[in-house]
Amino acid sequence: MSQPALINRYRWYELVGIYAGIFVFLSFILAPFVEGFLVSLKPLSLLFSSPYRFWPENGSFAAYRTMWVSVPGFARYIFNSFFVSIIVTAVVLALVVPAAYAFARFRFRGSGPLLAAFLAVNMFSGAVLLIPLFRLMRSFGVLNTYFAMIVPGVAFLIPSAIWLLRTYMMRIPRELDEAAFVDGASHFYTLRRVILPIAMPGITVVAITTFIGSYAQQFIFALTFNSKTEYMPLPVGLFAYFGRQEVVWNELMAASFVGIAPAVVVIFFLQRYLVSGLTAGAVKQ
Amino acid sequence: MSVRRSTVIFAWILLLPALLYVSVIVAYPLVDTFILSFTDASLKKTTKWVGTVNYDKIFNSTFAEVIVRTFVWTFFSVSIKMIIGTFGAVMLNAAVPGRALFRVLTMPPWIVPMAIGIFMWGWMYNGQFGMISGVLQNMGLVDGPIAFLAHGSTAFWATIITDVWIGVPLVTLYLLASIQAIPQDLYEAAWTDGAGRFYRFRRITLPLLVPAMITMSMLSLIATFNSFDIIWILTQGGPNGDTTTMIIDTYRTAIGSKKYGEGAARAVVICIFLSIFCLLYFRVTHRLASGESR
Amino acid sequence: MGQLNLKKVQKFYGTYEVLKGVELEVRNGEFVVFVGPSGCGKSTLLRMIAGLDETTAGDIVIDGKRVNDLPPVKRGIAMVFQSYALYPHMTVFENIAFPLRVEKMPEEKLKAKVEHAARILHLDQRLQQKPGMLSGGQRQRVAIGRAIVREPKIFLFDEPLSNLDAALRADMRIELAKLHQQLKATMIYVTHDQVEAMTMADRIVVLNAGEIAQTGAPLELYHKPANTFVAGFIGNPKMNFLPVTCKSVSDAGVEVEYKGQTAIIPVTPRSGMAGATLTLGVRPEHIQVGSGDLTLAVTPSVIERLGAHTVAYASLGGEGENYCAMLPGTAAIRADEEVRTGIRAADCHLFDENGIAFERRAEMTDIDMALFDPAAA
Amino acid sequence: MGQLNLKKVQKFYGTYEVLKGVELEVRNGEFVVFVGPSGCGKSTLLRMIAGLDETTAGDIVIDGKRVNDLPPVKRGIAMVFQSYALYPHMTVFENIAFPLRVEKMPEEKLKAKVEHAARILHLDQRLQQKPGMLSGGQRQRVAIGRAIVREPKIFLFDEPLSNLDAALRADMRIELAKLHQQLKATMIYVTHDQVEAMTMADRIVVLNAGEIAQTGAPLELYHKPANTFVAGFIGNPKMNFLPVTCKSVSDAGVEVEYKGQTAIIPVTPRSGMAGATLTLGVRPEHIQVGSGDLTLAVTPSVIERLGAHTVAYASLGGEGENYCAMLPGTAAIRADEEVRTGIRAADCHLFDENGIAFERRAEMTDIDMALFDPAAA
Amino acid sequence: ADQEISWIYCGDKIDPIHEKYIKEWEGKNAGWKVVPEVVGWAQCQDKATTLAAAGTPVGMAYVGSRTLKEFAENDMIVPVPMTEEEKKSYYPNIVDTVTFEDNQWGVPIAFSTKALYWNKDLFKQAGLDPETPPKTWAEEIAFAKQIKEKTGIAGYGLPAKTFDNTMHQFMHWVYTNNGKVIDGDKIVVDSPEVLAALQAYKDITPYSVEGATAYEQNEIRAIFLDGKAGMIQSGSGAAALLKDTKINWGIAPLPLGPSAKGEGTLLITDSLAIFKGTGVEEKAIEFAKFITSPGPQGEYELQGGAGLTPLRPSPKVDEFVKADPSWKPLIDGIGYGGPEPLFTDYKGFQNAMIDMVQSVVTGKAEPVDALKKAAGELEQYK
Ligand SMILES: Nc1ncnc2c1ncn2[C@@H]1O[C@H](COP(=O)(O)OP(=O)(O)OP(=O)(O)O)[C@@H](O)[C@H]1O
Ligand SMILES: Nc1ncnc2c1ncn2[C@@H]1O[C@H](COP(=O)(O)OP(=O)(O)OP(=O)(O)O)[C@@H](O)[C@H]1O
Ligand SMILES: [Mg+2]
Ligand SMILES: [Mg+2]
Repeated sequence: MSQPALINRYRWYELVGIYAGIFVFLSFILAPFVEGFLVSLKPLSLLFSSPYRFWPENGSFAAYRTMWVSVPGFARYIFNSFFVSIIVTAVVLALVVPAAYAFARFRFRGSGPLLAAFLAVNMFSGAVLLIPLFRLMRSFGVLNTYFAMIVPGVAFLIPSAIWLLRTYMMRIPRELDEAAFVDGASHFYTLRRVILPIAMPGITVVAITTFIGSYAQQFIFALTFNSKTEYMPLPVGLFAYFGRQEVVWNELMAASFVGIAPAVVVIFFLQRYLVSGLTAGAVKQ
Repeated sequence: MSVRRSTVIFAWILLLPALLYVSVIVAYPLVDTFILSFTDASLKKTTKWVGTVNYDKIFNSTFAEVIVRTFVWTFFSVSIKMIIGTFGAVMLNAAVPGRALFRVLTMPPWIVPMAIGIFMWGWMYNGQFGMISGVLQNMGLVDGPIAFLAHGSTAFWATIITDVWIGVPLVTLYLLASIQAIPQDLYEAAWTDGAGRFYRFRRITLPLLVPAMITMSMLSLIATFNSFDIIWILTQGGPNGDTTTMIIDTYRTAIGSKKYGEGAARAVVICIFLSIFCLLYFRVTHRLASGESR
Repeated sequence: MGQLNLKKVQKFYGTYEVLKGVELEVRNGEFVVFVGPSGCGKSTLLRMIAGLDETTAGDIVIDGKRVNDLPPVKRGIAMVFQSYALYPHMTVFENIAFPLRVEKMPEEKLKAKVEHAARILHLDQRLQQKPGMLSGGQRQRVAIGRAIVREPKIFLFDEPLSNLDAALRADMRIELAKLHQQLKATMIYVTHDQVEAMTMADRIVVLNAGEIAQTGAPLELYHKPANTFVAGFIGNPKMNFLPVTCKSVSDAGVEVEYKGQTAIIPVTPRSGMAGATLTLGVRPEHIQVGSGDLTLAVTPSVIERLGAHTVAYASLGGEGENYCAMLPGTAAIRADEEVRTGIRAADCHLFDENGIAFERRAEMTDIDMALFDPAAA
Repeated sequence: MGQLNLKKVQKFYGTYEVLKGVELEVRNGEFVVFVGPSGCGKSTLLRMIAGLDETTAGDIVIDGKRVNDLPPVKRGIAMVFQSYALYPHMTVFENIAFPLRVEKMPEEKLKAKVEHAARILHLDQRLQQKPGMLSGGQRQRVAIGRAIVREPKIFLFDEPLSNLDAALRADMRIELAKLHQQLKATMIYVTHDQVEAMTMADRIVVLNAGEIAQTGAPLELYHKPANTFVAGFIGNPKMNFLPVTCKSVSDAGVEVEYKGQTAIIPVTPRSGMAGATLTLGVRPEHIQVGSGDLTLAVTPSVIERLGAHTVAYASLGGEGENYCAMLPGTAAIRADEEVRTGIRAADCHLFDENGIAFERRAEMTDIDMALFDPAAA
Repeated sequence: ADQEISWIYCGDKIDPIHEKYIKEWEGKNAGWKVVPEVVGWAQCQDKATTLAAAGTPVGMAYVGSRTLKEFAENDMIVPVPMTEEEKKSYYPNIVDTVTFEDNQWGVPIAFSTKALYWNKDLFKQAGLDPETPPKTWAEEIAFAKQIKEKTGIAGYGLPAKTFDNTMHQFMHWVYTNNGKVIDGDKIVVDSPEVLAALQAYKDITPYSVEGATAYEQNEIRAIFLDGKAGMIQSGSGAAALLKDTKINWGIAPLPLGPSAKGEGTLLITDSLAIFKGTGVEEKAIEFAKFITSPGPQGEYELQGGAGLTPLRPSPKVDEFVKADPSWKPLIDGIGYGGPEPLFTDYKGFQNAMIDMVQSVVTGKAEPVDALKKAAGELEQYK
């Protein structure tokens, strides 16, 4: 690596300032996780003890072991989350890629309002629509299947995915489409052979955000539309650690950390893509 | 003509799957909700058309308070998100060793199931056993425990901060990406003219970030306005209703008290408010974006 | 065949008329260049011919068939974009093969065609590379390769060389000219580079604000511009314009007066001109040091010495008119030192009040008339 | 004062040596242009002078003070970027005022300065507009305005005109030249445009692969290039190079043989050259139709008629060597018809096996030596 | 195929005892299957309601008895009449918790009562007799004050979070002062008895754990377990947990208010509700009665630690209490206990009560005004 350019060379006090700033920022971001992690290390009986001690006495990783015992289905919940999220992501991409392309490239009557209408979907929260949705799911006959989570999950992830991908696709030079058009390629051929491969970084970003949205945040639909324990996703599964009398906090926290670990690993490897893909500049030839 | 028409047809073909999907899964329930808002739907088997009664009920005295509170809550949450997000984006943009790791460390609040994140904050806010109160006590800054969720004012801010925490990663990442899209030569030019780091930030980064901030704050506005889980899990709208926002109130009415008709009317009101907001926002965005292309 | 007819072609963007009824006939095999100032509608016209933009009114006819409603591929045209529009994710081979893949040409035949095109364009060694690894000139050639394999009747080029640096541009210019000779296809080429227009065109079409200002062979435009617009646009540095008064008209030409001096400009005269204010045009390269039919003493403010020639810029009187002379080699003149410059009447152009040129006569014999014949050029 | 000294300046990117010990002295008030092929290190050198890139080794000295470790503003330089780097969100006024705002100049004084600069650059009417609404040339002037107000000792320009179209470029060139006369500041200017370099520079620095190939006044480089690289690089079209054999060496010059013809080239001879293979260089504009000291019969394959002159391209023998002649006006030659061309020995350049030029003698009297004095140009 | 009775079962997993008896019942009723769906406590009731509201009711669900009226009035559940004999088998007042318009609408399956726990160490530290728990509110408040002032540690743990339990806790106070919220169809909350309870809340707040409105009962219990509160009112679960701590504790009946006629407590039951329209109502009732019959129920509720109070008196219970005297106050209170008030919109009722309590606890309103306001609001929920 070459040295940073002069303009990016920091004086010692600037470095201190930056690291201090990052420290403050990350403290805010991570403090709850530290708290959660400490909770996961404490034996249940010592969880509620004052005065506050940062480092737990008798801390142990026991909860990480016992969590598998007290909620035997937990591995299954992680799998379900992965499975549902992957399908949701695939379906969202299949629907959103063409739609985003249409919004990015073609001007036709009603395209503006339609885009706004897509965005408006997010203005109603899923909770409010629960009952009509339930009736709908029932009439489709998908209650108590994976589809009970997939079908509504997809719908509420479509708007932001369209928005993101459209922004990305608008940066692909229009001449690429035109060149293909001149060469006699059909619209569909152009989309498949030209646009899709070039938009791949943008599609990746959308895939990641959709996946996370689905992995971590799908709770209410799973809870209401699915009654089968074996299909429950992670967020619902975590509530299995809530007893009538006691929340098994240490195991709950341990399970949360275990549950998000796969997604964190995915993010870790894709983070570079995420940052650059969000506003990646014009396609370089 | 034919070329043009085939293009338009193709555009519609591309849109159709997503459009159909969303209309069936979302638009249908939406319309259902809208119709419901004019009925007295509840657990009762029969529903009656009641005209605008549900809407009349909304605008009683306490709901006005809820509306104001919702706006204040949303305003502070979105603004703080933007401020912290901008701060984080700027810090993470600095070319210092370890920044790749720092960027990854920004993301957990986004990845963790929301309820879990909120539980962790619940722990933090706990007066007896929580980190904040504990650390403050250990440092001798306060005498006794402080239960942050117990008092109207602190609970109000506590819920805001949790909402900020959940929203900040995406804002930070988006703004970070936008900062990186600002041409380097602008900074070099400013530096050549003697502008220091902070001056460059204030006069170049910040103004050029405005369009991205507007986009992000609008998306964040919609999410925040509808932010439900955080308040519900932390305070259920209490104490004394000091954290009851429109969505909490709607949920209480619709799901809690099973007054589906009234709840639907409230949902429609929320949507109308948001639409007005977004329209205004689009206006502002448009004005700010014009005349600034390079 | 690649014969193109534009009949009263019009284009509106909303209420803004970009093209105002363009009439043009392009022969098969001809190399036509569109030039004109930025925003005059060159690209728009080209894109309409290609079928990328819709034609508001008028007909576009290719080989006798109205093609207004046909998609580009059915018109038998191929287009090379200013940005090249190469597909960044495909190899050179795949980029060139793209139109053939669209036609679902059998693999073997496709391969032969692509390789043939690559040979013509000296891209044989690059076929497996991606466009990102190529230099500007190579990319340019890939874009042309993609156009060639289709064997279109008409090639359209929109400022294909404007992204290249000067040296490459010169090379590519020559290569394109050779290609034209080789393929013998009709080519329509948009540029705002004078040299490109002059060197490559069989015929230049000068567009001005959506209208054709003049059509003709390069040297015809150079020697016989139809109006002040074309006169000023073709040639670099720009033609000098002097305001003169018409003294009299005779068979020899038009006698004009400029600051007391008179000269007879050998142009076909028109009656009723006496006393009118006309515009005298003279190209910088036709001004000599010393005296001529008209002699102007000027004080150059800036002298540019380019080695091969020297360009002097001066201001004529208080009118703010600029005067520019291009002298061969390293002329012995200096800035801020007065110099006498002479203009031969035979080199002059004369324009009426509306900027319409008088037909030049005298110098016709100077020029090898055969050169006007594009086929011989 | 704006005196600049580069002492053995080196730059590495990783292990790749971009600049290989550049030595240069720039006088106060001088207008120095860096030229060279793409990637030779021009921008890098400029950015090092500015302080934007770090200097790996060697010293950058401004007015006697080593500035390697100073930030740009303390070096007393101002830079105009190729992309202009205007702040899109600020008005023209604020863009120009930016450096003064940084210094916290009192509002009144600032306003006066900005308005003064705007007047010089004819931007008075545009002060309240944003850069997005300006044309290329206007943007360029805003960028210069921002540099002017600082009253730097040294101006640095990195290809400032390369984004403009030809006509604008010509205008801006002249404006910049005037500005230099007005401000009398040191200016260092990077370009790859020949014309810009020749017309604006007091002195041209030709860079080749990180090394200075030659430094000198424009016409000095044109007439007396130090090596084949500079000879080929300066001048457009490029100089023709012919392989010749040295027959003998005399006081009159070096006698060379090319395809049976011999000619004595008036250069300062060196001993021990007889029998060596040398390179004869002749510029296209120095080739005439007819015969000369050397006469070559060639068949041009391409003829470019530019109006003011005609360029003919031919190939010499099987070696693939290209031969190019630039003839004045509308020369009566045709493609594929043989023509005899003559070269005067006095116009020729001669280079040894290593490409180093023999000092030319004969034509020195031709050129007004005063022209070499940059102050007079 | 087998006919199914779906059962929304609250919790993290099915209790093994229930599992066992489901098997047993299925064995006896060939062709029938009980299909429990485990749903976390926080969501299980809403889920049953949502399903019913959407038109696909479950066969049977575990619900708080307070919701039965709402369900019944909306014709969502079927009555589950009890024979006199069945009624008699329960402790007194328990049947009232599921009775409305002279019919039973659910089968009680879980029951809880509360008693007062006190921390003897803290009492000692504060100079109080560690063996003497308060018997009246006045004492309770005085003790709390003394503890707070002498030790700096909260004398009482008052939970007042926005949570159903806040209403429950307050109802304990109402019932230990002979108060009532609703009498038949009449809102009688605006009474001196209830006002006294509210005033007592106001009086004890300064000596309670800081930030009462941040805690619900489990959190307050955790604070007590940590030795940071002198007294709390809690169910049987606390006793089980206290055994694992070093705290010296005692359990006593809830202190009484000035108008008390005897010991009192709020009787909270959860019931199995049988939803209408499933076609298996008959069989579901049969199963519900079976699973809550003395045998299975006795086994289920006496596991200890689950926080349940026995529903029926039995020799086994007596034995149990003998073995662990800490159960006595929990069972003794039943006699004067009262049911959760039944409201058509019990959530509305609950929210009004919570609001009332919170506004007093946070000092936003005087008890009189808060009570008036609540009384007015309650009218619309009955
Ligand atoms: N989509 C459009 N909507 C409205 N006006 C347009 C559109 N496209 C082009 N124009 C206008 O039409 C005119 C002609 O544009 P065109 O691109 O053809 O110019 P040009 O001659 O190619 O110029 P240049 O040399 O700069 O490429 C311009 O004034 C332009 O502003
Ligand atoms: N940051 C960098 N890291 C590595 N190599 C670099 C870097 N910047 C420039 N170079 C290399 O240094 C050499 C000189 O680059 P420079 O930009 O100075 O060329 P230039 O003469 O300005 O060319 P041009 O005329 O194309 O602008 C090039 O070969 C380039 O690839
Ligand atoms: Mg164009
Ligand atoms: Mg450069």
